[in-house]
Amino acid sequence: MDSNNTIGLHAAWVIPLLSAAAFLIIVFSMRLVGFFFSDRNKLAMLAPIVSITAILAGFILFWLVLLDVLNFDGGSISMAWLIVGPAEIRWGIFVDKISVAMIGLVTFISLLVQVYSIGYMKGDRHFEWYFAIHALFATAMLTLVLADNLLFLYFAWELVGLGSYLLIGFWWEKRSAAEAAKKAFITTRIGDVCLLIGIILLFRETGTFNISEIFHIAESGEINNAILNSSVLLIFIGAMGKSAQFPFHVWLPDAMEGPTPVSALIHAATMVAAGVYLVARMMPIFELAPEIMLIVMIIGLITFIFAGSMALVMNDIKKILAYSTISHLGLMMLCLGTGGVAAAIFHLIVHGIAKALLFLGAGSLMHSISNETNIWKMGGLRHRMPITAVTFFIGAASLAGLPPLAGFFSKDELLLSVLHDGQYVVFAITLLGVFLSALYMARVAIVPFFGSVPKNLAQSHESGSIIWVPLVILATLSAGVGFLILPLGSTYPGWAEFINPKHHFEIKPWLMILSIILTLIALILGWSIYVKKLVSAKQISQFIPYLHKTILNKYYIDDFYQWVIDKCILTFGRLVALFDRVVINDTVVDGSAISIYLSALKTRVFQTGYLFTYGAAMAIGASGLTILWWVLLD
Amino acid sequence: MNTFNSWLLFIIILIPLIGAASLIFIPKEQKNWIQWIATTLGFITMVLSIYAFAAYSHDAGGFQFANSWVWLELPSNPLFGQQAIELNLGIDGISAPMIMLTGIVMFTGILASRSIQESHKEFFVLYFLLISGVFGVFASLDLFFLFFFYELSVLPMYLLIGIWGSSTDFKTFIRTKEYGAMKLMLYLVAGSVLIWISILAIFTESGLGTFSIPALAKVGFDTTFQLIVFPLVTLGFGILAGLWPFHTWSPDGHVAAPTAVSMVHAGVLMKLGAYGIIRVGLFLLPEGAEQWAPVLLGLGTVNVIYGALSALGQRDLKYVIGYSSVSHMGYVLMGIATLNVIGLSGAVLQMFSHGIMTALFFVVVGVIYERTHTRDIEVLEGIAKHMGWVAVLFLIAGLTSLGLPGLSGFVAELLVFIGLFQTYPIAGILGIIGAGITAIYILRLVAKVFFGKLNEKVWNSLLDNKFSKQPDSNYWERASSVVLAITILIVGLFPFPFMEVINTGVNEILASMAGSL
Amino acid sequence: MTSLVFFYLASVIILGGGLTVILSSNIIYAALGLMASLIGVAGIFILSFAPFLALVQILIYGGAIVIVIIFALMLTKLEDFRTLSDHKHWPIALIASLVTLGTIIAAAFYTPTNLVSRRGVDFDKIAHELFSQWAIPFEVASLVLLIALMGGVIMVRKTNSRDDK
Amino acid sequence: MIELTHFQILSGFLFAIGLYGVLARRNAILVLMSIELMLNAVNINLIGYSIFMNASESHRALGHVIIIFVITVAAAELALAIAIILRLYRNKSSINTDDINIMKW
Repeated sequence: MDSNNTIGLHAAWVIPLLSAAAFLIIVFSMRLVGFFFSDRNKLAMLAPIVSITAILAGFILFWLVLLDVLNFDGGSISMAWLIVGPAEIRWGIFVDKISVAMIGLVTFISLLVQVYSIGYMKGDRHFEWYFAIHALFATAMLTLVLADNLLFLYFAWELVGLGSYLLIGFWWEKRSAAEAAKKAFITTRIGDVCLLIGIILLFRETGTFNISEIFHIAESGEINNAILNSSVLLIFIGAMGKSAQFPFHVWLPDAMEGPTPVSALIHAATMVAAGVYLVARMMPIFELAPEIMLIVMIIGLITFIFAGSMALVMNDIKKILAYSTISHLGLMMLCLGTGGVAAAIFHLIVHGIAKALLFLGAGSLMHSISNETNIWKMGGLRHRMPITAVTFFIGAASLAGLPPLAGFFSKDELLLSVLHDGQYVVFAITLLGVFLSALYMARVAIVPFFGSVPKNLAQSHESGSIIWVPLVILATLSAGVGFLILPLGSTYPGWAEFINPKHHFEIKPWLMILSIILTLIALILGWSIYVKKLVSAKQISQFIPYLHKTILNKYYIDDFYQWVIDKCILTFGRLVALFDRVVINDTVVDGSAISIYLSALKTRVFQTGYLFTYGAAMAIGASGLTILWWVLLD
Repeated sequence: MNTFNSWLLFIIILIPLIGAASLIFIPKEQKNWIQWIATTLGFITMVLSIYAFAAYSHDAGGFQFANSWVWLELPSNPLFGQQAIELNLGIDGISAPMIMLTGIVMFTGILASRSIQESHKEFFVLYFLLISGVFGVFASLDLFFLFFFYELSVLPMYLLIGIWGSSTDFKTFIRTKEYGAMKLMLYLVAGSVLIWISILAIFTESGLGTFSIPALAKVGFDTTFQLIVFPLVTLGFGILAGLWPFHTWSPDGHVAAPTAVSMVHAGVLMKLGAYGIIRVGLFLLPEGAEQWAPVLLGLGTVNVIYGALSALGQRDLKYVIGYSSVSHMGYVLMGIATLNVIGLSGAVLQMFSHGIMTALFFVVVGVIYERTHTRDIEVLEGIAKHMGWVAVLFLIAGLTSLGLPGLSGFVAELLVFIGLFQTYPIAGILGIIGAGITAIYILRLVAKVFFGKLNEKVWNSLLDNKFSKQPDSNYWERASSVVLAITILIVGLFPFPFMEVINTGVNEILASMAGSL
Repeated sequence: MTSLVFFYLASVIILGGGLTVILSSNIIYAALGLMASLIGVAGIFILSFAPFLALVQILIYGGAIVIVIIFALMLTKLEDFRTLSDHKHWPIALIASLVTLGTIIAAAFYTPTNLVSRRGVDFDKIAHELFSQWAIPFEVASLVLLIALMGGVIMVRKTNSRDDK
Repeated sequence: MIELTHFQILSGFLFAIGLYGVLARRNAILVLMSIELMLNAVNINLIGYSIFMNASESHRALGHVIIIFVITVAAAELALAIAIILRLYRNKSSINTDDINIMKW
């Protein structure tokens, strides 16, 4: 370890370790508790206490790291993990502003989600296990954002995948949950395979996994352009997998099969943030590959519009939120494609807070109405659950981009970044997407809370304090965090400059006004459709029935993948297995054995068993050999 | 301590033999005695083998714990002079982890075979013979004894599978235990014929009149000779390592074999093949290796992809694992074919990692099979509800298999990939894709068999009455699988001490190769 | 010259006996033919200055062996033998034996010519050789006889049905 | 003058006769007799070499010694063979060699 490290840097590597320790403690105590105490439930609270303590300590340490970064600009420390011949693989952390921001987000959201989960998951059969995976998940994500080399990052990246697998499949006794977990792991795994190839390609060219060293070498132009491009593309595909970009988005809506707080965590802070973070972190080499940047932008744009359209027609509240997440992730990617790291990270944070809020709110909603998720079967719940309703509105409005909530600022920043890039077509389409996102946010916020209460929901009531307190905290932040974009005092020159000193805080009044107008139109439209029923939603959907049906069926992409997996890959696998058994095994292997057996059947008739045959053969053979011997001798 | 060290390997080989000999004299009826003796001796051997690894000094390098005993004086002749066949023992950085692997797998195998119903005594006698042979191969520095122990380890397999195995009817085809045993036997004997031919060829060609590997390594054989003999060696040992297309004995053998034998078979025996390729092929015939490496690499790549795809199409749990072994041994072959430090180290670590992982797989599948008498993926569903330990441990093995970081498989495969990318990037990409396919079949299997809703009616009809009280694995099986799981975790998280040792061995082999080229 | 006459005489007896063995349909004649042939061989031994061998030949072959064979004939059903014709593939047997005969005669003419005129071996010499250099084989031969004797007895003794399968 | 060739040709003829008997006769006892003829053919050959070869006496004595062994072994063989035939006769009521083909296939 280097010696000139500040205290913040040392605090940073403790953060993931705390969660890791929590994971181990819970896992081992789970068995011990069962072993020593017949009544496990009495000690069930041990698990959340351990894991929340760890993450809370992490959150406190975050402030230490933040102060440090504000003053000293971060740094890195590492230790050797594996030395093989010329390759030295190190475990190390690297603290800069992006990673600090991410640590803050991850620890904070995890903390709130875990607290919330105490109430939400009470009485579950695997209560302790749930918190253990949470701790593991937090460890992985924190490691990921701190990693200073690509391999270590990949290490954490895969553990994030594992965490999501375990959490999505937490209720594994449900077939759909098991399938969703599998789908999430396999889909992201496809990205991971590409990511690993990209990382190793870069290693082959540079001889190091260290991110900043790779940047140095890449910037000096020592990497072959084609290889640089392909490895950057491969890394981006990895990011697409984790961040659910088109066409890898299919796993995210299915991930709803996990407990709702898990969705909040995955959508807001951990899993999907990883891809955006990776691209932001690797931005220096992305910038060396402008073609790939274009691809990033296009993929982001497609995802943004495409997921937005699906969010607009879904009926399941969690699915709407899921597609909205995909859509916003697309927006972040789009922004990253234009080089706007600061804006993308800022939106990641704002969106994370708001989305956590929305999911926890949705969870609170579902908790009190016996896990109903169809928004059309809800209604008028704002009176029954006022806190949930208000906080939900704040979150939705923030994502819709209503000033002065945080989403307004971040969206503004994103649009600015896109505009700077000079792609006006892209900018126009982005505006369309912004409009869409405001519209579906209006829909998801209005339908459950307005209108008349269905009969079966008459008994619904506000959730307990352990559930609504996190909601309130998140709502407050969601409203307030946007002001971080502005320069605050001397140490903090505004977000853009904080992340990248070359950038400066700027504002374009016409753009602000444009986005406000768009948002307002969308909200009014939503209000008139879903509350005033001026226009029937059904009529609109009948307008182009095929389009509606297509969108409702998720553009048939899920079906297509299912078909590819079931029909193509599995069939191919079965064919190979059949080939192995029939051709290689039965024909070649057993065939050669059988052909020997069959030829033995033919030749065995020479063994008559009669003395005569053997004797004659012997006599003639002996004479023949003697003659042969003479012939050879002469 | 020095005398102890110089006798250590001999003792490690001897203890199983003593075990086999002493079990013969214990009456059949004393099941407890037999089990306890087997467990104790197994434990002692495991401890000694771990000690052999831990005490191997990577600073000193070379062959350690070396000792030799003259076995047969060859008659003096003008060609070779006065020479002798010696029992020449010693381990280097490559065989040390293999010795430890054998120790661990063997001991866990004994723990897992407590449930064997019939002919306890004979089972353990043969098992110990097999183990002694395996230790002997890894510890021999003498081609003659390498072959001798190789045969010793191969032959008991036939009886172990043929007697204690299980036959299965797969509707469209039937695999009897006799078939599996016979096929395995014929394949391995075919392999050993090739090996024996090449050993004799090396012996004669060297003109030294000795079988000692270190002495032969200094010879520097003629290039043409190397080109001819290397494929023989590789094919002979490759059959044992599951080299495509000579792999079919392995899945069928697994399906037929009882748990402990499957563990040793996939965990250790297949490693004998890869080890032989390194020890005889690379060490003695470097030029041949250099020339034939692309072919070996190609076959290894086929192994990886083909094995993974075949595993995807299987319905039987043991077949899935059998083909996954084929696939994973492909990584070993690929790593060997890179002929560079990283790839070769990765291959050796993969041998270790796969040995432990697949042993874990077989313990767990053995438990499932014993409880439910089926291994059909289509029939089993949601069994995690009653088999928590089994599910968790299977998941650990599965995640190791698909290369999850933090588990041993990742480190090994990563090194193989890095090594591959230095020489053959395309093969590297295919290898990584193979790891992706592995994820698909493992996760499908886990989701199907362990997760989902358990149909209690089906479950009750499947479950053997003996286990209705405790369907989950019993303490012995748990102990066995937990030992393996912990080994996986240790190697995955702290590979440094392992790599130090492996690296010494690999560096020496590569240095000797570079020296002779 | 007289010796040659005697040789031809012995040859005629030997071959005539032999032909009787293989051609006669009456098995008793065959046995007598065998006996004649064996005694003829004893004559050959005498012509070769080996009276000891001739004695042994008459005692063992002419006496014991032929008698044993005749005993065997009497212990089995004699009627069978008369009806038992030759093998239907006898031409092949003829060809095989003619080929062998040809080979042997050809070999006879290939014999190295380093020969001397006929002379016997001293009887003392044989005894000395037999009991010095060939003592161990001699003892082994006695063992062989013993084992053959025991084997013969075991094989023909009356057995109970258990191992009579 | 008797020469080695005489012995060899006599031996050859006797051997051929014996061989024909072994092959052509179906009666097991006749087969046995034919074998005795073949053995005697060998003995004739041996004694011929013993008396005509240009070698030391101890070498030539070898021929005699071997004849003694041959006679011994012939006796032993005969004893066993007769036992086998009797046994066969008792089990199969036949001494026809064509009935004895259990070694087939």
